[in-house]
Amino acid sequence: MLWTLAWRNVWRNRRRSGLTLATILLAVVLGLLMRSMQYGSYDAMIASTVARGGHIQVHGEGYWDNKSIDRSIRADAATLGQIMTVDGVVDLVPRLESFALISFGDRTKPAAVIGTDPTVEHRYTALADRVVEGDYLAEGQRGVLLLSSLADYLGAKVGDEVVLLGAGYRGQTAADLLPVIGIFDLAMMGNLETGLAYVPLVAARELYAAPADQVTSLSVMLGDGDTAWATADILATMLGTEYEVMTWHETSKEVVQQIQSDSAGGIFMLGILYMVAGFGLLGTVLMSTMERRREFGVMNAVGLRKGRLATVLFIETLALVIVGVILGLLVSLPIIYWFHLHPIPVSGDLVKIFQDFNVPPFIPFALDPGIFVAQGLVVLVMALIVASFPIVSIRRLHIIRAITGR
Amino acid sequence: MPVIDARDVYKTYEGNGLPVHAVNGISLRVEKGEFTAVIGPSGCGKTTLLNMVGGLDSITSGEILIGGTRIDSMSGRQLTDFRLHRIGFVFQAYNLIPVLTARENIEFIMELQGVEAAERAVRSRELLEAVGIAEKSDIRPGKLSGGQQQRVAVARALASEPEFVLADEPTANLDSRATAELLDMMLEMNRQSGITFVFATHDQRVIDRARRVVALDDGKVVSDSAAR
Amino acid sequence: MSLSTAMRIGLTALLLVALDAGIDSAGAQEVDAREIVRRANDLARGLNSYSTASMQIERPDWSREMSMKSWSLGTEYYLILITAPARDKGQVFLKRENDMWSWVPRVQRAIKIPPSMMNQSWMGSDFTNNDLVRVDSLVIDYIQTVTGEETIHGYETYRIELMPLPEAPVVWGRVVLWIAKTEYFMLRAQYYDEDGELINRLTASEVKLMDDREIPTRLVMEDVKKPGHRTIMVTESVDFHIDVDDAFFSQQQMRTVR
Amino acid sequence: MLWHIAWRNVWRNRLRSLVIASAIAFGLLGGVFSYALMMGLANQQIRGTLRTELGNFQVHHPEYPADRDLRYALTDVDALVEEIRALPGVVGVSSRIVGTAMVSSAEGTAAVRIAGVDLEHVGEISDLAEKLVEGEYLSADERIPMLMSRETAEDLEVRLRSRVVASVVSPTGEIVYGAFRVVGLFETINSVFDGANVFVTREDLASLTGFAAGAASEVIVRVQPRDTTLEVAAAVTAAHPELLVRTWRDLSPLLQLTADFTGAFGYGFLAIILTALGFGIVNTMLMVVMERTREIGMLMALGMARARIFWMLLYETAFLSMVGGLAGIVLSVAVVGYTQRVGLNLQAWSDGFRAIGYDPIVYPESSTAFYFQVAGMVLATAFIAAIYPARRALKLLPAEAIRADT
Repeated sequence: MLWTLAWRNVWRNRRRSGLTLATILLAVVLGLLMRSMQYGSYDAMIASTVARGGHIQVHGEGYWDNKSIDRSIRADAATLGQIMTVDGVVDLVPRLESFALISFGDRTKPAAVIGTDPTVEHRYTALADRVVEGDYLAEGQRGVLLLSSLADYLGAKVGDEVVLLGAGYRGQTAADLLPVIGIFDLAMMGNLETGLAYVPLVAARELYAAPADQVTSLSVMLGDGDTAWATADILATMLGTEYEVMTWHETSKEVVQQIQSDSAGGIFMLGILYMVAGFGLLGTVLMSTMERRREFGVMNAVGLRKGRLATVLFIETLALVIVGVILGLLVSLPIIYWFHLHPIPVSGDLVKIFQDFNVPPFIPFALDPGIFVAQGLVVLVMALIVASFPIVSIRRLHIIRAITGR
Repeated sequence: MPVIDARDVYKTYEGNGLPVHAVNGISLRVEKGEFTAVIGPSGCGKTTLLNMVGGLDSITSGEILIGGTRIDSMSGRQLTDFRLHRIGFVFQAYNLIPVLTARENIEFIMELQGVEAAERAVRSRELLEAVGIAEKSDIRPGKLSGGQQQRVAVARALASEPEFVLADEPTANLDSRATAELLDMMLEMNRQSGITFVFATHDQRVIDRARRVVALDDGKVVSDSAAR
Repeated sequence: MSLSTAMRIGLTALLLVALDAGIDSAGAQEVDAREIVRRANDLARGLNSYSTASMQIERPDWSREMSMKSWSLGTEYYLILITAPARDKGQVFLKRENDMWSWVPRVQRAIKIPPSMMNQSWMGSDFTNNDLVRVDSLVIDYIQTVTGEETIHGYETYRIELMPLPEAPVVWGRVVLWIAKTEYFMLRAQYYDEDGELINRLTASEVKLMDDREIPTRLVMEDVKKPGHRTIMVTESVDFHIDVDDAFFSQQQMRTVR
Repeated sequence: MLWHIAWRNVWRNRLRSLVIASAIAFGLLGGVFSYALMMGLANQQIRGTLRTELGNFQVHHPEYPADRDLRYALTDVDALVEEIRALPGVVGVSSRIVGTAMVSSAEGTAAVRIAGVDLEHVGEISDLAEKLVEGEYLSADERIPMLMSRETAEDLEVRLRSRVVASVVSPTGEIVYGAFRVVGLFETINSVFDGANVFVTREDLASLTGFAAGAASEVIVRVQPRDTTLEVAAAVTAAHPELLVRTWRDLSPLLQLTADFTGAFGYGFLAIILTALGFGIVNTMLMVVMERTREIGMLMALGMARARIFWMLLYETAFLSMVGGLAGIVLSVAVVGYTQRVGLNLQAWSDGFRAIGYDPIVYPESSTAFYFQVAGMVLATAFIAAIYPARRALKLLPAEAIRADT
């Protein structure tokens, strides 16, 4: 009967309950949308970070601090196979990169020359989509893809042959004459002092005089990014001390910190939003408690313990909030799902900002169940706090005054 | 053993810095089966006395025994349970729970007592029949007339099978006809089942039909028809 | 950083040693320190030579050997032709005054080494491109003082301490050279940073008769901070009497020299 | 009279009024504080970048290229500087020679931009002197002084007083080498800037590179207030159509976007908070109406016009909101003022912040005008929120209302 009582009380004042629901619903929907957008942007940042470097990177010991091609490792079929057997590993992106001079005519500029498997590279970085002139690289092809600013500086066009010259594996001469297959554009932060170029992995090994199967890094792609730490531990144990195994958290510390600081800001804002909603809820709850003081007095007089009375009230508020939260989730879910599938494209100057942060120019919405659970829980905690106010007022209830309405 | 045994009870409020003696040394015994009206002008202390006897209010000094049990030193929670099992209340403003139907209002008490659902249904029907509004059992208080609501209130008071029923101005909001019907009903119950009723009232209609009249003034008993 | 440990002076020493056979030992009476170093350097200036040498790069987990021919005209001009191993064969380095070019037969192009690459390792060794370019720094950028005499491998040497001039564009805080008293070849050189920490050590040994004079033929450049990192240069033959002028040191020559 | 009744009504139920007023107050505090925090971050970034690095606008040779080739110089630059100095609004002008250099120590080499500054005027356009963490600013008393960031110094393993060698390509295309002595180490809020810049005197750089007397690569101009930048820049363009004049917005599109979007984002968040508050207000006022059904009915019965009842309720809402709004604004002024004075330490994310040019010590900021806008927004919200409850009150029928049993 206590449940009946609580339930009927919720419906007793439909408009008030409706407004309370609306307040909670609004808070949940706004909170979810905000959080979903934030998580969406983090996902995009992480995705772009991971696309470029993998969830986990495997290098030769000491490579990260001193990126020399001499610290490259052998990634033969056996090693790759061994890594692929680890649970959760879905793909490996081998890269062989170092610095070389790129020269055309009388212009020369140092550039990072990245040897990669064109197919696998495109799978993660969508590099082919960045090509603005010419074609994308093909496997085994002898050719180079130049960053547009580098190509501009050199004055090199698609089809021109550029010279690549540098120090190769173990001090051997790295020199090659490669045709420009394509020119790509990549929004990058920082200075353009150094250029960037991609060559097929085989061509890179030839250029750097590296043995077959040699790579400077192996980017490990996981099915579930959350397992990066655990999988990295497994890989580190498996591969031994000649290798260093780092997760993207270690190789991209600044991304982690940017996410953390932004998330803290978001949580702060959500806190404010929920505080406002909480106050609204508190107002309703207090009103309803005050209105029903007499009723509470009577119930206490006829033998309902204050404790149970408080429980009823608590359940009432909670029931209302839970319904509000559920409604909020139901309203948000389709919206978020829609925007998750159809991220809002940004336009104009914003495109540049997004590209500078190395994320696609869309406002993405994350569909992470964690967000929904977290938001639901936060609102519930808020509701619990608010719902405990009536308990205080019940404890202080003076039966005679309550009954007589004084 | 008396149902109510109040011994030299005092109640002093701290009102505006001056002590107010609402109940100023009252001793009152009510035996089982009585139909007693406590009367007196406003502020004479009758409501305070009833509240103390009903375990709703604390006493300043003295002793109150209900059915031989001292209640003046009980904790709030003990008192609540005591009220639930031993005392029935009827209030001036009916004070039914608005979201529950007449029957549910009655069963509510029984449920608090832990009575089985089947038994609750049987007894609530009996009670509603006894108070003469069985046909209104599934209607919420808001849709009942004052007299009907008060009947439900009486039924609710009896639902716990209490030692006695305390009624504070039960007829104040009722018209003559409803008052008469309600009093008839309660007298009938008193006669047939020996249920003890104690009223605080200044309604002459109630006083006329009471078997015992205790008059208070200034927090003291000034007359008691049983003493004659 | 892979650009660290610039051993820019190492090759200077190499060239000095390689060329100092022209010394007139009778003239070495003066023991003024600056004079000793300048004389050694002057010996290099204006002299022309052709030599063959091998270079061994040693690293903790690998080593590599190269052979080369080089032509020089003083310290301003030289040409180095790599003759082995096969992959590097035919690569030519040309230095003219402050500029340096590289010719790679594989790409049939001469590329001017840009400033940003000057501190990079030369051919993966413990020498940098700069070591090949700024060869007379030891004379002009430092104040030299004789601080002692020592015998190394049976040779009497002056221990000469070099402190950089206040505005000289050198990174060393101090350089100490051991130069043979009569033969004027360098037997040891130590390079310190500004905090006095030893960074590089060059040692010369195996004095042999080359052409018409005796010179140390084995040079070892060690990176003191990285154990196991060293480059060994062994001079196999020298001809101190070739006939070249500055026109020889041209980009055209890079393509054709064999 | 209407105002009077409304004001009294506000205080009839103190607890409820207190709750909703607190909601408004704290909601505003949160919204205003977030806004101030964002503005603080953005403005600090903009001000810092302008003050330390860019100036309000810069003048270059029209062909001055992205790779800072020293060939393209402004001639007779001192006359140009004095000419610009005479323009109204100009608070600082200074010329610089800027090139690309490799700076080396015994332990390392760094690719940087080297700027030769005019000691006489550099203080007018750059506050780098205040960003020193060790040592002194460049001065004429020092021989060949150089400033570098602490970060670069750590990379090169050099300390104060250390000698470094800079190699620069001279205007004639030769590589020239010059020794410099590190006299000061700086640290700004932008780690990208720190890693990529060293500073020497204009005289030293000119004599090293053989730069012509009276020539410089660029003129940096500081203007106050900031929003007159375009006018002043236009005046320079008008006088010297042959020169390349670019404002900080052209020079740093990212900064421009920060400037343009931060405010909008702050207002957006404030709007969300006000929406949530609006719901709270609707809720409360609706309760007020329901609670006073009988009373309102009585007033109607007594002949009070519906319009006046409507206005009475609106006024009551306005009072309620004003109390909360005023408290919120007072709180905000206090909190923002205090944090503005002492600064908020967000060091926990300093790496992430500095990577994108944010100062980890944030000084929130806002303006008087902003507080007035906020006050206006609160009042508008209150009125909009009061309309629905007030209309509900008007729909009451007097007879029914009086009979209504609370």
